[in-house]
Amino acid sequence: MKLFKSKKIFLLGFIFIASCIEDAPLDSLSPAGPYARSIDELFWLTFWIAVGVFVIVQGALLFSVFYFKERESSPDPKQIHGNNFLEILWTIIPVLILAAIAVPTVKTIFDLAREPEDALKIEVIGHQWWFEYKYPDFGITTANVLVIPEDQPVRLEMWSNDVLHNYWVPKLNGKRYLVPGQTTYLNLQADSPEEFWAQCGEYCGLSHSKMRGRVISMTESDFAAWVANEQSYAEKELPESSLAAEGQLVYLNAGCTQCHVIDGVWDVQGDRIAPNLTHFANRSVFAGAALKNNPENLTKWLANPAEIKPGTFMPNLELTEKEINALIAYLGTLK
Amino acid sequence: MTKIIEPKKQSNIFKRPSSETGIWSWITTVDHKKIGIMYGYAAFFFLLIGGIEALLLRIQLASPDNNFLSAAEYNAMFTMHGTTMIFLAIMPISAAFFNYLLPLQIGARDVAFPRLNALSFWIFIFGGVFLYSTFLFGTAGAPQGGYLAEEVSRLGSAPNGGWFGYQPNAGFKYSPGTAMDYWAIGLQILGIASLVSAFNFITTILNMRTKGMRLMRMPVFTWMTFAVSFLLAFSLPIIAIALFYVTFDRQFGTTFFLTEGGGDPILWQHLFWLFGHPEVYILILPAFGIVSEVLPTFSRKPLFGYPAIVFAGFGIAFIGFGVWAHHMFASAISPVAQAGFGLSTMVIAVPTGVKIFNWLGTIWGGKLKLNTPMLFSLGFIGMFVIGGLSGVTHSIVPADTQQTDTYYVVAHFHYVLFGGAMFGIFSGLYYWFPKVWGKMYNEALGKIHFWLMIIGFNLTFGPMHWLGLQGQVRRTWVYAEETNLGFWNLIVSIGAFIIALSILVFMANWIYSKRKGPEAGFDPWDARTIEWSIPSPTPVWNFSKAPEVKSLDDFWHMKYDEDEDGRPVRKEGADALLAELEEEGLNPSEEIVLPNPSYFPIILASGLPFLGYAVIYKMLPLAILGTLLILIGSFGWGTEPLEEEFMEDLENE
Amino acid sequence: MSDSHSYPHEPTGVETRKLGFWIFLSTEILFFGTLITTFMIFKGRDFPGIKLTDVYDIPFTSVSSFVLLMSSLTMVLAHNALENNDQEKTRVWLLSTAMLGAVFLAGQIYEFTEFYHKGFELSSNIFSSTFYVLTGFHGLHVFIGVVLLLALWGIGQRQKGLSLDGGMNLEFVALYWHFVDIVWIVLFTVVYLI
Amino acid sequence: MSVDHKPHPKPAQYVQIALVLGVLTAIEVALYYTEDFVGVFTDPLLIILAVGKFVIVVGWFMHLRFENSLINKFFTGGMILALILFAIVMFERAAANFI
Ligand code: HEA
Ligand code: HEA
Ligand code: HEC
Ligand code: CUA
Ligand SMILES: [Cu+2]
Repeated sequence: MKLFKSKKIFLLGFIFIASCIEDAPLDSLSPAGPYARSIDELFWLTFWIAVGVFVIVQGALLFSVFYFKERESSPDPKQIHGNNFLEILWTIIPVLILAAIAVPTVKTIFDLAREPEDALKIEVIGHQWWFEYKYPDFGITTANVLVIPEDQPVRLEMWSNDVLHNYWVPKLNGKRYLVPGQTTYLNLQADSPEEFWAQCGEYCGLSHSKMRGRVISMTESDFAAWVANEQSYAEKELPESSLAAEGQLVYLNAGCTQCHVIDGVWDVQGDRIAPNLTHFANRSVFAGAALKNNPENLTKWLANPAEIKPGTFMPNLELTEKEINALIAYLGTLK
Repeated sequence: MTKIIEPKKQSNIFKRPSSETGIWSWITTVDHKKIGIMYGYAAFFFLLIGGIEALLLRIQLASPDNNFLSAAEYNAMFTMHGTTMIFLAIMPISAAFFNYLLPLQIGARDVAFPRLNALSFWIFIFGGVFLYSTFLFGTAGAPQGGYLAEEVSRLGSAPNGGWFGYQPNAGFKYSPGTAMDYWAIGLQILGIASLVSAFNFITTILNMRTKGMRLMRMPVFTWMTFAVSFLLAFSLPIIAIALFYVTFDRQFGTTFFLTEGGGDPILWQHLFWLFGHPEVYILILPAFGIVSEVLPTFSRKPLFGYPAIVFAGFGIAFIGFGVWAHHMFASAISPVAQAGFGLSTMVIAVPTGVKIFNWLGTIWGGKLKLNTPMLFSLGFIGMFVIGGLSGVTHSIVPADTQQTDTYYVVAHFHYVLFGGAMFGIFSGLYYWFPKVWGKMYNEALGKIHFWLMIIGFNLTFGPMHWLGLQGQVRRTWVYAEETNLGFWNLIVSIGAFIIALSILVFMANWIYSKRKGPEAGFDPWDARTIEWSIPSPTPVWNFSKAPEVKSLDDFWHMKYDEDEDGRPVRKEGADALLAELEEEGLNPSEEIVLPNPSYFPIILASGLPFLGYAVIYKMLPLAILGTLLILIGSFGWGTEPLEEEFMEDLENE
Repeated sequence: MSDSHSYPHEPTGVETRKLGFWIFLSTEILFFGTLITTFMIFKGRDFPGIKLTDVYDIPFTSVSSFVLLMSSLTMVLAHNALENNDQEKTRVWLLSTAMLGAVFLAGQIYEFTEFYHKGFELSSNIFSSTFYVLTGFHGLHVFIGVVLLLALWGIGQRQKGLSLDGGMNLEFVALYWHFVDIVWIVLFTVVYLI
Repeated sequence: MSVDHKPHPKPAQYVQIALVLGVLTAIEVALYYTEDFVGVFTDPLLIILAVGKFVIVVGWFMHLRFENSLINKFFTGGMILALILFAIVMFERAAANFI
């Protein structure tokens, strides 16, 4: 919708944006999919009406202040107690304006709530403080980075494991809560392959601000390849006595398996309270997308998770530097 | 001189206190004016505390990934900031206005139940102290099973569940420790205070009006007090029960809002907002009332469409009960509910618009005197409309799902709360300053205050709209560098300090003028309502004789006639009349019976915090102590002779 | 009010204290409304554990409901007696009202202990919690009512006796007592019978 | 003293009213036990009976019938407000998806 974009430029000029506005990854005003777009149009419609009302009211206010300001010559004003016609007028006009906005609003509410046909179903489970994703059709469990096919509607079925969270990918749709004990739904659809930011909206405890996420939309073939890779185990055979193999031993012995799952390693079934690490190395971010996935950050994380995310459920396991390095090497093989 | 009947020595078990000056006179007072002044100072004190908390928030947010506060501290700060501003600053400051002005505006000697009034005040004080004692005694920590890098909280532990304490996050499992209990019980106590004063004000307005003060002759401020009292009376019980549930969940193992035992966290949202939305109108309607007094006075015109403004106020109050779920648009509610509540929310714009346009009608064609109160009232209109319009964009449900929980909402509610309620309150503080102190504030400082504040205010909260739309989420301790939100956040933080500066100017003006300001005279503004027909500062007995009201804006009509053009001309005897009024106001010709001071309100109120501690720490002795204080208070209260009986005794002698 | 007091009073024609008291009662509706709503919401849901219907003793509760209902009668008779300035009768009826209230309370305590022994504890499940909080909140009201009645009865023993004007008089206690009764009328139906 | 508009009933009338209340209660309990007969009508009937008792106590015992209409307005106003608000909450919660 070029038209609306241009109005946004106008707004930018209006607020005198310095050089620093490059791209805000959580910008709710640059929709990249049909759902977000329908919201965007509605917002701008309301916005311009509001601007109109704003101009009228502030105009009348400023005019009165300058024009009717007490001057030496000004006589005492006429004592007017009201005017029925005017009063009815300014009751009716807002009613009409609002009625005009109400129609598209209600329509959009129901459009957004409808389940799209042949949508891909994905389950989103909120944890303090990261999002877990499950693809029931493909048997995939992953975390933090949601991968979706481009140009195809996705239906998120969401609930929470602990407190309220609020799933938000500004460029794809509005927010929806994740509630313990109840399911909520949200549709997403992206126009083209791109990486989007997500963020938990609802205050959910100490590290709410670090409960972020990424959504990656892929072309159909890339998506298929991604699914195939996720469904397989990550590299199982590790070169003997390599750092990575050492890391695997640390992983198995330091207690990580109590909470984490790496499919194919150690025969745990079912869910654990922590992110599934099977294809950890493929994810660009970790720990609720608070950190980029690189050795430096991993070192910090493994050394003391609570330093990065206060309140986190992952303990400081008092790992030595050597163990950490080994673990990082191992985690790096989990493609 | 005056013939106030002093409480005489009584043969009763308890003597009624009789100090007229000094600390005891304040502690035992039942005089609505003294209570009003105490409300005002206490609330302003909390406003400063809440403001300092806000400044801490702003320092933390001034740059991305900042480490000025820890996560725990930040969360405690915004929770306490919101809670303090709403329950301990704006509500009691409105109560200060109600207390001081309501009896004056309806020509009464006091409120209907003076001791109950003192009780409300003391409960409020004890509630506030109880809530803030969490900084000394409270504990808070990571959710059960979670870890903290270090256990430091330099500020002490305060509640950290947000001012709306969403469950289950504010439950014991995810907010362990006692801080959240302080919050729940503290609000409970504060709620009692407001509830009691609501009964008091409703009855006062209905039953204490002076001769001829028909309902449709009451000043708009009185009308708004009336509406607010209804909102309080019908919304507080709901939150009271909801807070009971929270306390039970936290203390006694029930699961009203916890899914584990079949409870329902969304039910808390319903109950909270069933109260919470009427609450926001509780915060704004007093300001509407103040502005409706100030604008006509400084335009030298009557209020445009008085009946419409009154009915619109009640319309807002009434519809305000039916829109609560607009705070839950992104929550687990159905599209039908979304649509219904979206529409009902839009409807509120209509009566509010009626008020705005009628105010504009009032100043239109007037002779505007741009004194500080007027500036604040005009600023109020300008700023409140911005907040109201962003409120309307919230009511567009799909758009709100983008905006909710972002700084766009923060911008909205600071525009209505600060730009609305606070501007209105400042307007009122300047307007009635001469009435309360008999002195005039300093006009130049007042104007500096206004201009600093309106600039600082817009710098602080204007960019928040933009930040919110760019994706800055509320209640976030840090935001990532890559979100590119740093620049505007810095501006916002600078703005906050400009507001702080403006408030310092205000304080300086207040302290200086109260002592050294020029004598104000009793009608400095050539005002319209009867509270200006008595001397300033208001004598203890208010009106030396019950005034008889013949019309709306009675005082104005005593002074002015209209010529054939409809322009006011000062009556011939006006000046003489005024002189006479002042003379008579200072020297009552009748015996005056004033309600007697009492110890018992404060004693009764002091029991409540002990009950609170008893629940938190499960200590029976504290419970007994609290109950005892309450019993002593109510027994003394019940057996204390009332004025009437007292008068009878006197006559019998 | 003394004559020297030039202030006009009560333009509404309703006595000030009475007006205040009725407003208080109006808001009590919201208190109990919230409690009842919670109960109804959870009643419609499935939950694990013991159910209310497993523990009810309808005949017993019916009798105690009847007792409370009749206490409203004795209360109104007390009021009536005082209107006719019959101090003696007033005291008798007051005391009987307090006694009936106490019987109701005793019944409730018995019921709670019974339920408790059947494993229906405050925090057994959401149903037991709502039940205890709702009926307990009502019980607390009854308790306060009984205390007020006894206090009135005590005041009535004094020389001056009781009267219908002045502070916390019989009329308000009566209103309060009837209010507690009507709440129970609703609770009995909503909690036990439906 | 209150300014009453109509005379309050006599003790004998109060006793009659109480009798009616007692009978209504008996019917309620009876309905509970005959639920299988009465079927779907039980609950509505029970509610009607409760409302009836409520109105009788408020109207006669609390003298609302005889009071100034102002009081009446407050009380019924509070009532109606509560009913509407809470009905909405109940329906909304009944429509939620639980897992
Ligand atoms: C003083 C307090 C106050 C006031 C007066 C208002 C007034 C309004 N509020 Fe606001 N609101 C808050 C305080 C207040 N609010 C607070 C504190 C929150 C956040 C709570 C939290 O989450 O912590 C909040 C949040 C909030 C939300 C939830 C946002 C979210 O969390 O997602 C919504 C949604 O609809 C909303 C809407 C409105 C509307 C429609 C009005 C209307 O009353 C505004 C009406 C006024 C006008 C519209 C302007 C004047 C009218 C005209 C000039 C007429 C012509 C106009 C038109 C035709 C449009 N408010
Ligand atoms: C009436 C209510 C009110 C008022 C007046 C204010 C005033 C201010 N608010 Fe407040 N705010 C709320 C109500 C209010 N707020 C609420 C309800 C919330 C939501 C809480 C929640 O999410 O739970 C909130 C949340 C909130 C946030 C969001 C926090 C978050 O979501 O993470 C921010 C952030 O900038 C903020 C900032 C400010 C600022 C800078 C002011 C300034 O205007 C403050 C100005 C005042 C001062 C600066 C005081 C002056 C101090 C001095 C002059 C110093 C004197 C010193 C001595 C005497 C020693 N507020
Ligand atoms: C007591 C539970 C627990 C144990 C033991 C534990 N973790 Fe974790 N781990 C977690 C939780 C919970 C998270 C998610 C934290 C968050 O994002 O807020 C996590 C996150 C991680 C992540 C980031 C995953 C992602 O995609 O975001 C890595 C990597 C990790 N843990 C590695 C380890 C290693 C290696 C060990 C053993 C040395 C270990 N964990 C032991 C609970 C645990
Ligand atoms: Cu999850 Cu905020
Ligand atoms: Cu609201």
